[in-house]
Amino acid sequence: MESAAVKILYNKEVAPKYFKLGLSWKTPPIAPGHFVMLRVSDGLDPLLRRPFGIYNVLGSKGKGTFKGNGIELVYQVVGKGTQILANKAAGETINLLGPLGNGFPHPDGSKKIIMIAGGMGIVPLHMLAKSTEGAVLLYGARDKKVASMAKDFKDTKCKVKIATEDGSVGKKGLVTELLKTELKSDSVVYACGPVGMLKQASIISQAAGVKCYVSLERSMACGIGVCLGCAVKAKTHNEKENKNYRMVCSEGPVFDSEEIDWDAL
Amino acid sequence: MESAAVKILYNKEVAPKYFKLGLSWKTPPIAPGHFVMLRVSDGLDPLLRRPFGIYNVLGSKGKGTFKGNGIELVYQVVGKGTQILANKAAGETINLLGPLGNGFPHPDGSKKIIMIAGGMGIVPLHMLAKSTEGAVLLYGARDKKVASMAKDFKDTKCKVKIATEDGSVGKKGLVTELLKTELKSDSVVYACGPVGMLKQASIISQAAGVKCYVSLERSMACGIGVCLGCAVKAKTHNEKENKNYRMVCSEGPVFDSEEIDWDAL
Amino acid sequence: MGRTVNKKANPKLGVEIAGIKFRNPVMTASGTFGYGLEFTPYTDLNKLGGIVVKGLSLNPRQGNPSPRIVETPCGMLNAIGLQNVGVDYFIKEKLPALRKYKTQIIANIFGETIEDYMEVAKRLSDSEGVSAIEINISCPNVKKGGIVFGTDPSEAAKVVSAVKGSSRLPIITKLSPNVTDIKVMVKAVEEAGADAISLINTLTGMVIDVEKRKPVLATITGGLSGPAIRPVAVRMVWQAKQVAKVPLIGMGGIMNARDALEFIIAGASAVQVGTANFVDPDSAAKVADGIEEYITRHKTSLKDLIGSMKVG
Amino acid sequence: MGRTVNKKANPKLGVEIAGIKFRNPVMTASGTFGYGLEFTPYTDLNKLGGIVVKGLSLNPRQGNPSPRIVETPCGMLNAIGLQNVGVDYFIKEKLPALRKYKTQIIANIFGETIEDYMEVAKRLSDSEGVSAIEINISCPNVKKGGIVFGTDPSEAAKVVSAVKGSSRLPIITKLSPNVTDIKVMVKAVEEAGADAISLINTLTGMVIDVEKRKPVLATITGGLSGPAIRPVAVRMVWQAKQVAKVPLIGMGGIMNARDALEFIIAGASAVQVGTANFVDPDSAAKVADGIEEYITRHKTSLKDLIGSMKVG
Ligand SMILES: Cc1cc2nc3c(=O)[nH]c(=O)nc-3n(C[C@H](O)[C@H](O)[C@H](O)COP(=O)(O)OP(=O)(O)OC[C@H]3O[C@@H](n4cnc5c(N)ncnc54)[C@H](O)[C@@H]3O)c2cc1C
Ligand SMILES: Cc1cc2nc3c(=O)[nH]c(=O)nc-3n(C[C@H](O)[C@H](O)[C@H](O)COP(=O)(O)OP(=O)(O)OC[C@H]3O[C@@H](n4cnc5c(N)ncnc54)[C@H](O)[C@@H]3O)c2cc1C
Ligand SMILES: Cc1cc2nc3c(=O)[nH]c(=O)nc-3n(C[C@H](O)[C@H](O)[C@H](O)COP(=O)(O)O)c2cc1C
Ligand SMILES: Cc1cc2nc3c(=O)[nH]c(=O)nc-3n(C[C@H](O)[C@H](O)[C@H](O)COP(=O)(O)O)c2cc1C
Ligand code: FES
Ligand code: FES
Repeated sequence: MESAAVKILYNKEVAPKYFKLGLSWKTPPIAPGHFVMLRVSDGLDPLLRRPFGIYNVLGSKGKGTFKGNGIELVYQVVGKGTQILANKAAGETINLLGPLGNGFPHPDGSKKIIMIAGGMGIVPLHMLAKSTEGAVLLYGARDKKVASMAKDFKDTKCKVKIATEDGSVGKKGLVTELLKTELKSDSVVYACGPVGMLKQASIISQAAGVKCYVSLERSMACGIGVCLGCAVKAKTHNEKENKNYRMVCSEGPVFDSEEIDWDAL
Repeated sequence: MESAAVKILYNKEVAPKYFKLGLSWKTPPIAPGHFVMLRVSDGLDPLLRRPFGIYNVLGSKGKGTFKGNGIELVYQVVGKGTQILANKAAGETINLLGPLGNGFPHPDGSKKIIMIAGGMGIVPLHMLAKSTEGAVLLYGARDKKVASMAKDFKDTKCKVKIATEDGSVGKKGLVTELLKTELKSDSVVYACGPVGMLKQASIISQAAGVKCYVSLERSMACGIGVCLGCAVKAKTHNEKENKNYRMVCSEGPVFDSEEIDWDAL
Repeated sequence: MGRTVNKKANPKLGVEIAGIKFRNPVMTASGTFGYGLEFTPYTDLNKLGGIVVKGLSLNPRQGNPSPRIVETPCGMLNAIGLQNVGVDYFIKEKLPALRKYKTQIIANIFGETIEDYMEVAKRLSDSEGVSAIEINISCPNVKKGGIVFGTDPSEAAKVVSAVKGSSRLPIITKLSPNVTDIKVMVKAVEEAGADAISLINTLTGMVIDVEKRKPVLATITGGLSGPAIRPVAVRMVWQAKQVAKVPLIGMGGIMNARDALEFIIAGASAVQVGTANFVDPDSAAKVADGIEEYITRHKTSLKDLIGSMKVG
Repeated sequence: MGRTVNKKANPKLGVEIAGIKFRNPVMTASGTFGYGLEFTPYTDLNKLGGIVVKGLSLNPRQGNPSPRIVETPCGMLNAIGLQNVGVDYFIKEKLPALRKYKTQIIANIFGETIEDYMEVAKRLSDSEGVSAIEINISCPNVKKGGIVFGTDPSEAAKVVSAVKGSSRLPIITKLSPNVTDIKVMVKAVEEAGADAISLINTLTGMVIDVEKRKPVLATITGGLSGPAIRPVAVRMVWQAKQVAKVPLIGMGGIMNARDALEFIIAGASAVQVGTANFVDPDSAAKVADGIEEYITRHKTSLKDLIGSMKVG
């Protein structure tokens, strides 16, 4: 965990409003599911850092955890912070805090891995795919252009099945429909994407008696567990600290889906 | 007067922290002394526009007033707004409000024109120099690098005498010392620069019974006379509107130096 | 945001407040739009629901020494000191040109004594073209040793009922945010006869030049406006709405239609755009266009939006 | 801004408040620095004058439902609901590691009844390593039907004297800015026995999601912090200084040394850095370095700077 000013290697639009951002950074060990917080502006507006998952560790061939000389992020322009980010050019520096959070529990090899991603949820799963074998990725994308990101999985040993909202590639409809057909009793599910999708994935998995890990998103101020802003309600009570809430930044972003009180989300 | 999104033609550092900014703009008629307000950021911080004098009207050979297809500004990086401006590149657009204010009263030819500039005060005088003949510019600059801007006056019919703080070019010391030697009873003085210099120029001119016009700077919010923020105290009372204050943006920035209550500045 | 051309008022955008019909709920805030005419090179005054002119006093006022403004993070402080041309000059020199526009003209007034307020209100009532009076009570009461009318409910009520008694025009009372409980102020001025309530005026603040170790403003403190204060302003409008029976006009940091909609959804029947006019002199018209676009997109009307915030 | 390496405290930077010696006037604000230890990967705790820990209550608290935070122009709203581990857990699990650092540890406390406040204060006094107690009075008094201790001078005074009576530690009282006249609050808590006063806590604000027509925060309103509120905070510290006899600790939107110096020049003996810790976890240490640089450059001392604002 460190706070560092890092250089932008590239910042290119790979699909409309989707950017790949390469950052030069001699990384500490990074696990799939870790994220970073970027300060998109040196000014006071926007004031807070923005959280982004890690898509790739550059110059590393690690497994489980990765150490490299850079990272690659993928982000979608949705508001003013990501818009400012999109305007940055190679060579500029940006301040980064990370790696943050807890990654996905590393699969022990005994189960069949199903990854399910919605939209930007593909980001941490790409790292996971790189450190596992024989997994399948179910990828729900808005359209063909976004779905084209799946080609990045060619360098992983992972099969990809796509669902698009408009039916332009793969199955037309929701990616959770793919999960229903794919799920076996010896599966383990790793999910990242919009809350609605995660909740569905959780219900489907629990019904099948299968473990499902979800990576959650929440508005964040600090990213390091101190502001207590990114709370999600848990079903289980933490006895030691006597609390019902979990901090997504420091106790997550990956949780066992059974731990989460989905109705409170 | 208009509010327009204009394209940056160039934005180059001509001396350390001094930039020339070319803007593509089909201008309304512009007189020497007019200024524009630029919105340096689309975001909320900095919130207010920043005022800048007009150094050149591009593609115009007018006299008195100028109409062209662009303007050139010269600015010094002094704070966060000008720093953001310095980071902009050719091709980007920027929002401009202008031309604003009242220019210098056009010399009627009966008097010997002395222009006196301190630092950035050279900006509006450059325009004035272009529309007059036989004038002399007394230019007080920090050092040689800044003083080098005087070469821009080669295309005007105007003699330049320089004073630098460090003595690296011209006379070492204050430019107001040059004024003392230059001033004749048939002179008229046009001054722009730091308040201290303007006050001195005003005192020297008044002692010699010579008219002195000064271009003032003041923090501005609106630039169009409505916020009443840029007030300076006048010596004379405006009977019609029953007021002692003058708005630098709409009633100035050029004033007859006798009108100003220098002790209140 | 798409601009629409000047056209007949959209009935879904209209609103009636204190008997005045506004073609849309967007006005410009006092002190930020001069006397309106200064903006004709940059915007179409006919696109505005209303124009609230710079605060008027009985006699012309010189205002405060300079510096009077300073920028702050996402905001600005002003200490103009209510410089103005005086009510008579306004009626004679500004009003005739202003009333030619299809927009409601609201005169913002202030005084240092209750008698001042009454006299200004009387003169405005006798003139033609003013639709309503907005009372600025954020002024020190010189007779009461300088306590501010606007932070004392009983003093505020006195001003309101005195003005109400001196004028045939609808009275909007503009509240100061520098109070512990805005609801108390709302009730006080409502009972005193306010036909509508506008809020918020500026929050008191200051900036120090640390190199000189002096306040930047000549008057030490000034009024904070701009987007920095918007969360406080929206909160106060929402609180006011819990108790108010008269319509509310919300303001504080509105830069665009989204911001304005926060106030309307919180309970304001109309909004005022202030500091944004300095950043973009066409702001208020753009806000009106943006609200219209929202109303069309959501197939709703202004009436249905006012106070429509769902809780829980 | 140049960073200095960890070294012996500069005597010109030291300050004594309520008998506690701070190596420099920079502390971290409650609720923005956790229990301090979370920041060790990013900053050197030994560079801080003090650490004010997250507000502690008698029993652990769950806090509010989510969403709890939202960004605003140059600021943020929070409605954490004072989630915390409880005073006993803090003393047992956090304090032992924390007191190893060369920085003063201040425990921020709150309660829903006066008895709660007293009991928390008592347990902290009995433990080792806490230098002072900061009382957060911006909490609703459940026994008094939810009125906020911090906006009623007599309720605030009751809390302060009760805590004072239950503890041998110096008492800092932290004031809410949501009041008409901060001077009244200053006098009330000072007379009740406060050894120092810190200000300001957050301004109440709200943000509405206009597409959903719902408040963004689950609790509707939250507390506004960050640079947006700095002009209000500096003004209140300056006003407080007019009447305060005890030392003041200023905060609200401090992002760098220049900002901190505004508070000191206005009258604060020390400052707290809050929201800035989220933007840069090394902020507070950088503020301390910057103040030292200023003091060296101006050949002055902290003591001479406090309240040194020249007027006129
Ligand atoms: C752990 C984590 C990992 C993420 N990884 C990625 C990623 O790899 N790629 C990607 O494109 N996006 C990712 N996001 C979402 C991303 O942080 C938001 O899209 C971004 O903060 C929006 O900023 P903005 O200024 O453009 O939008 P605005 O809407 O202007 O942001 C306003 C505020 O809302 C918050 N916010 C808005 N949307 C979200 C969101 N979905 N999640 C959290 N906070 C939000 C912002 O932080 C900010 O405080 C991640 C979020 C989290 C919490
Ligand atoms: C009529 C006029 C013409 C000007 N022409 C030029 C020019 O041609 N070239 C040039 O380099 N500068 C010029 N200036 C000064 C220029 O506007 C300021 O240097 C600039 O606004 C500083 O902005 P900043 O954000 O970098 O500095 P900051 O210090 O961060 O600005 C903070 C605030 O102070 C105000 N401010 C700071 N310094 C000045 C100043 N000297 N005058 C007015 N406001 C100030 C800013 O507008 C802003 O509101 C002119 C000013 C005026 C009033
Ligand atoms: C420069 C300036 C002058 C103002 N003058 C007045 C005034 O004369 N009367 C008044 O009631 N309010 C006055 N105000 C307050 C505004 O009308 C408005 O209440 C406040 O600025 C908040 O809105 P905003 O954040 O959109 O600017 C003034 C505000 C500014 C910035
Ligand atoms: C997320 C968050 C949590 C806070 N929690 C507390 C708290 O527990 N007790 C308290 O007295 N103040 C609390 N505060 C208020 C801060 O200590 C401080 O008074 C306020 O944020 C203003 O300073 P700033 O603008 O530098 O953040 C909290 C502030 C934030 C942003
Ligand atoms: S973002 Fe601050 S605790 Fe998670
Ligand atoms: S800047 Fe607004 S009146 Fe001059």
